[in-house]
Amino acid sequence: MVNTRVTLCGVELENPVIPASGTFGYGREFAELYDINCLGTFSFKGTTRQPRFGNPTPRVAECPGGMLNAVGLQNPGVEAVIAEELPALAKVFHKPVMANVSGFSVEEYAETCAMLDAQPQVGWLEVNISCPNVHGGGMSFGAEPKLAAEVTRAVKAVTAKPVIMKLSPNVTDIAAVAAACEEAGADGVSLINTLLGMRIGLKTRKPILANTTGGLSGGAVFPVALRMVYQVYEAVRIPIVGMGGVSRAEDVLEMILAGATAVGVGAANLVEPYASRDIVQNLPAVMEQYGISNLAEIIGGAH
Amino acid sequence: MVNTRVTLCGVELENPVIPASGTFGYGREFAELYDINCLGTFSFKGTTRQPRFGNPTPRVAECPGGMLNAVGLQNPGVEAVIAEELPALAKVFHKPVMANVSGFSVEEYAETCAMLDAQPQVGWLEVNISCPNVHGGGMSFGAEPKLAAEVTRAVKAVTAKPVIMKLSPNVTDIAAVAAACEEAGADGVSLINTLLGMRIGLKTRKPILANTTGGLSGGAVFPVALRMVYQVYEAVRIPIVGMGGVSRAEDVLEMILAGATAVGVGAANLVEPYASRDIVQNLPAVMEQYGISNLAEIIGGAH
Amino acid sequence: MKQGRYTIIENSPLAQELWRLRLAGDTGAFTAPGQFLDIRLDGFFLRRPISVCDWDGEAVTVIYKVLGEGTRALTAYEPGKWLDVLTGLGNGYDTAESGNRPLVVGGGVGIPPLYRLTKQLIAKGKRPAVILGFNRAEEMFMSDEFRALGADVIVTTADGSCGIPGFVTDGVPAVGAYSYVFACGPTAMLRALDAVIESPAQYSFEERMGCGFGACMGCTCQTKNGHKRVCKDGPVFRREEIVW
Amino acid sequence: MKQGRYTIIENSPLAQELWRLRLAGDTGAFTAPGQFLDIRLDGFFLRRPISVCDWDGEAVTVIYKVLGEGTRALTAYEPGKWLDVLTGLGNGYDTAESGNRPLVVGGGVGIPPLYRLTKQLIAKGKRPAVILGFNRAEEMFMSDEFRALGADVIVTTADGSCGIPGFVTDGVPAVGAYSYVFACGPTAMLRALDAVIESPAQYSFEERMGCGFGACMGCTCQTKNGHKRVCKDGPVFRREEIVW
Ligand SMILES: Cc1cc2nc3c(=O)[nH]c(=O)nc-3n(C[C@H](O)[C@H](O)[C@H](O)COP(=O)(O)OP(=O)(O)OC[C@H]3O[C@@H](n4cnc5c(N)ncnc54)[C@H](O)[C@@H]3O)c2cc1C
Ligand SMILES: Cc1cc2nc3c(=O)[nH]c(=O)nc-3n(C[C@H](O)[C@H](O)[C@H](O)COP(=O)(O)OP(=O)(O)OC[C@H]3O[C@@H](n4cnc5c(N)ncnc54)[C@H](O)[C@@H]3O)c2cc1C
Ligand SMILES: Cc1cc2nc3c(=O)[nH]c(=O)nc-3n(C[C@H](O)[C@H](O)[C@H](O)COP(=O)(O)O)c2cc1C
Ligand SMILES: Cc1cc2nc3c(=O)[nH]c(=O)nc-3n(C[C@H](O)[C@H](O)[C@H](O)COP(=O)(O)O)c2cc1C
Ligand code: FES
Ligand code: FES
Repeated sequence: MVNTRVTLCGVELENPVIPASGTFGYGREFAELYDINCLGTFSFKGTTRQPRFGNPTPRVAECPGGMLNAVGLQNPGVEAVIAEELPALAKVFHKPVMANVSGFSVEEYAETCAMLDAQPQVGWLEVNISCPNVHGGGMSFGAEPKLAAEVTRAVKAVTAKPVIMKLSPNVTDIAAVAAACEEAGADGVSLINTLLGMRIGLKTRKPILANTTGGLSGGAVFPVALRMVYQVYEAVRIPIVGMGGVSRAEDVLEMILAGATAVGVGAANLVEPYASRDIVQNLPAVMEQYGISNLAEIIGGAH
Repeated sequence: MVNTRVTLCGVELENPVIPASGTFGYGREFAELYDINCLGTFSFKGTTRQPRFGNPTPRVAECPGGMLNAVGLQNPGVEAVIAEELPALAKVFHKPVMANVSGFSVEEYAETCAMLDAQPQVGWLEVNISCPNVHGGGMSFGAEPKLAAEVTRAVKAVTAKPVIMKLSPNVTDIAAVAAACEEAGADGVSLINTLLGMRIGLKTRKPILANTTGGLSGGAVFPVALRMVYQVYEAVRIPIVGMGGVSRAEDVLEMILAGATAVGVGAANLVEPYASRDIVQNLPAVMEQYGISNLAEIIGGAH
Repeated sequence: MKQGRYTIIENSPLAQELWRLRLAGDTGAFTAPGQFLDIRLDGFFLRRPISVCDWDGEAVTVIYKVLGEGTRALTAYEPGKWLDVLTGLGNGYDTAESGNRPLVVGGGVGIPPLYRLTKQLIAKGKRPAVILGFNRAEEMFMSDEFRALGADVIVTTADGSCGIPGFVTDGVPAVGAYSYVFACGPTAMLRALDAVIESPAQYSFEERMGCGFGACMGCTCQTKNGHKRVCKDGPVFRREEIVW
Repeated sequence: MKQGRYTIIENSPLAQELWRLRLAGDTGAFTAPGQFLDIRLDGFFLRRPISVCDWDGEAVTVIYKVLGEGTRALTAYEPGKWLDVLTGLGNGYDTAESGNRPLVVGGGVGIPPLYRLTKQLIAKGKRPAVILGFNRAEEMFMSDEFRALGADVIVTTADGSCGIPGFVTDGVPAVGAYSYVFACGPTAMLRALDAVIESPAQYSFEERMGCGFGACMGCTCQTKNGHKRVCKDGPVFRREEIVW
């Protein structure tokens, strides 16, 4: 029997598999398909202080080996999440959930996080300073170590829960941003969010996405994500949630060897609804195949 | 009859298809396969002042929808290129060729470019300030607008030929680097070079590439490349050579609509030796399919 | 929703660039006409959503147009091959309030889902009138099948090469009185139709989709009842909730 | 080099995780034993290089081991399907100086290309001795085919379950005198062999490849004669030029 347990910022996970924010809603749709308690945990849809419609459609486009999305943080707002989504979730999911938070100002991040801090169901706050699809905010916080640190400090000041900063890959030096977050008190970092990309329709000769650009995710980004996890592992001591293009148990192991403590699964959930469950189920056999008996022991093993 | 002609920095190309540096050697291997005069031109292997062996092997790894390479600028050095490769090329290729140059100091770039400036076969100098696979050089020039401008000025001072600066995608703001190059006198920019990535072998639990990281190219990077071409087009007035993941005539059109004047084809040549020739052959029919009669007219058409 | 393997039992051309695909497998997830399925194709990242034209206990039929690369690739798939498909997606049409003389209006590839709808309306003893709109005679398909169900069928063609010249809206006057409207087609057609009809109605919409089952918010539209996902809360919406 | 479509006429298991693949098509690009071909597989970006085991005017045979995902996927390909293949890659062995008693040494999946080599040596009237090294008896393959060619065959197994216990180097003394060595196998085997043999030799090397035809510099190695591409200048190198 292999051991798939890992400890993420002091909270133990049965396994490292975490459906990534924005690809798992607030859990409802997947709970209709399978018992989502098999997951390590999941990160719920990026939540903001106020409800948001997000961007106009088309919001998705296909790419070789991946997809673009420009959803633009559609969510019902933190109050509705607390009043409706979390109670509904409690009925089907009995583990701490990861709360993904976005904002357009430092104060807004702090306010939303403070409200989620009061929810016993929330195990971690994942603070998204990297969403590339919203204008006048989001992106810039993750592009600058100083701003990233500022958000980190503001959030840490209002919560006792572990704070995981979600970083943007659209930067020259992601390790520097990660280090700034650690220095500012972050308990962990998660990476990568989507790579900024676009597609143009040849019939219309215009960008396919109404938002012009969108975030690339799926298998295409896996090597970039892996490299960033590897680099960040050498720059910080806090745990890393690695993600980007993971679709199989083998990818989970690669991420963990690169330095991830837990592993996010995003776009794969959208095209294979059972992807996260299947990864959880296959993980022990794949570990055995490669002679790994205790997952926690191989974190960062490729360094 | 459609018109595929474009003018790149004052030199007319029969068509916009340019095999990208590092994937077409100095033309020999492909000249054995087909008449390479069908191409717009091609960019030869990144050349340095001194001969280089490059990195240890393994230098390549496979990824979903693409590949990593860490060749590390293996080349015989500019003197051998002038003495052997260019004369051999003259026998099989009767168009101006694009000379791709790399270096480890501003002086070295200038010196190599000055030597190539004296070669009548050379139509353009493509100055690679973005190779991610060499330590202690390359990368840093393309990551900083100031350094990029410095290399541009040094090269412009020693050549009368058009200078095209080849930019790195591994930056927060590629448009700023492009603008700095333009300001410093560049006649064009080409993008993107490879995205830094890595893979880990599960059997060895170590990075697959001897160099640890390598550059991702192939279809996987296409949406990122397209977005960068689109952004740079809005930031500069000099022509753009767009590349990254192009493997079909349709991709060429998308790149041109995004703002490219000419289009590089890289990794596709390696897995489909006839890829560039096939793209050239298919281009007119695909243009007709989308009602495009004159390629030059749709440059930047998606803006 | 169910995920399953479905074996191709037919994949054949029907009209210009239009193909009929029949898939054998579990059809238990379909509960209403107007639902759709979502097909995984080798070498393509996203699934392809296609409305269900009809189904029975063993197989489901869809009709697809060759629009881009995925549907082009699908035409090469041969009987015997299996596909990974999500079935029973979307809400589908609610026929409870159709009245006795429902008007069913379809344009182009919006027509297939209306086949099962019309069949069900007739099975419930209704007398549907059907308007099918095409660009030109060569693109016509399924009008005979609708007639064979026992529906009154009016065809319109934009170039006048068959039936009433013009758009589906030009066919409406020929119907006379109707109790309800069910429609599917391009948004421009639905909007034009909405401007001329005078009964309650349900329209089916298309949108680019990430997941097809409500998880990604890729397909959201604004309605008078708030944000709705075309894939899960739709693709069928009631006339009164639509924000054009 | 030629690129072409090759139809699978056989794809069957031979030994543990070892498959024989026969491809019908133009074999005109092959000029020497030890050359290789490069196969495009659906869903994989890079081609897979495999040495040629034998060929005739109509078809080429290769033997491949299931090592990773690509070769695993290949096992599912059925006769009748065609593959996109580059043929006639690499230099191959030069048999001009073999002498009368060449020694042919192969380890594991290094063995297949030596089959054609041995056949050609025998056709030229030479009397090759062949040493085939395996890990254990269950992994053995092709020794009968080599014997059927008329070669003297010595088998070694690392676990001693068949033939001489040990490595291929442990088989060398049993050969007696030899005029030349041709070898193919893991680099560790070649290096060990190189330490014990006393004649001129040619060794075939493996390297991860980007293109397989000399364009990318992905496979370069250092030799005493400068940088060489394993795919184009190799995969066979002469003993004296190798830098271990
Ligand atoms: C609920 C629903 C029901 C549909 N029913 C039918 C039907 O019964 N028959 C039929 O022929 N078509 C139907 N369509 C449209 C069908 O999904 C598209 O024609 C198809 O996805 C095009 O794929 P492609 O690979 O050929 O095009 P490409 O342009 O190559 O596809 C690229 C991407 O864009 C998406 N896309 C492109 N056009 C559309 C579109 N019009 N709608 C949604 N996504 C699109 C594709 O799914 C893919 O993700 C339906 C769409 C939806 C949303
Ligand atoms: C000149 C040459 C001749 C060869 N001849 C044979 C032969 O006759 N029979 C045989 O079984 N094998 C042979 N090999 C090895 C064969 O190429 C690999 O086993 C195969 O590529 C593995 O592919 P995979 O998808 O199963 O492995 P994966 O590990 O999934 O492949 C990932 C990538 O790494 C490459 N790769 C992995 N292992 C090797 C390797 N050992 N050598 C080169 N590339 C590798 C793959 O080609 C692919 O690009 C030869 C290799 C070379 C270079
Ligand atoms: C449709 C979609 C919506 C997303 N929304 C969010 C979000 O709200 N908050 C967030 O932090 N990340 C969001 N992401 C990013 C993912 O959580 C993940 O970081 C990224 O997709 C890379 O993983 P993948 O390649 O496995 O998809 C979204 C991704 C997708 C595909
Ligand atoms: C094997 C290989 C070697 C490369 N060598 C160089 C080089 O020497 N100089 C350079 O400017 N770019 C080099 N590149 C980058 C390509 O020219 C191109 O910018 C990049 O691969 C993106 O295009 P693609 O996705 O079509 O391959 C190399 C790429 C590959 C795959
Ligand atoms: S397509 Fe994902 S929510 Fe509708
Ligand atoms: S593999 Fe490309 S040069 Fe050898």
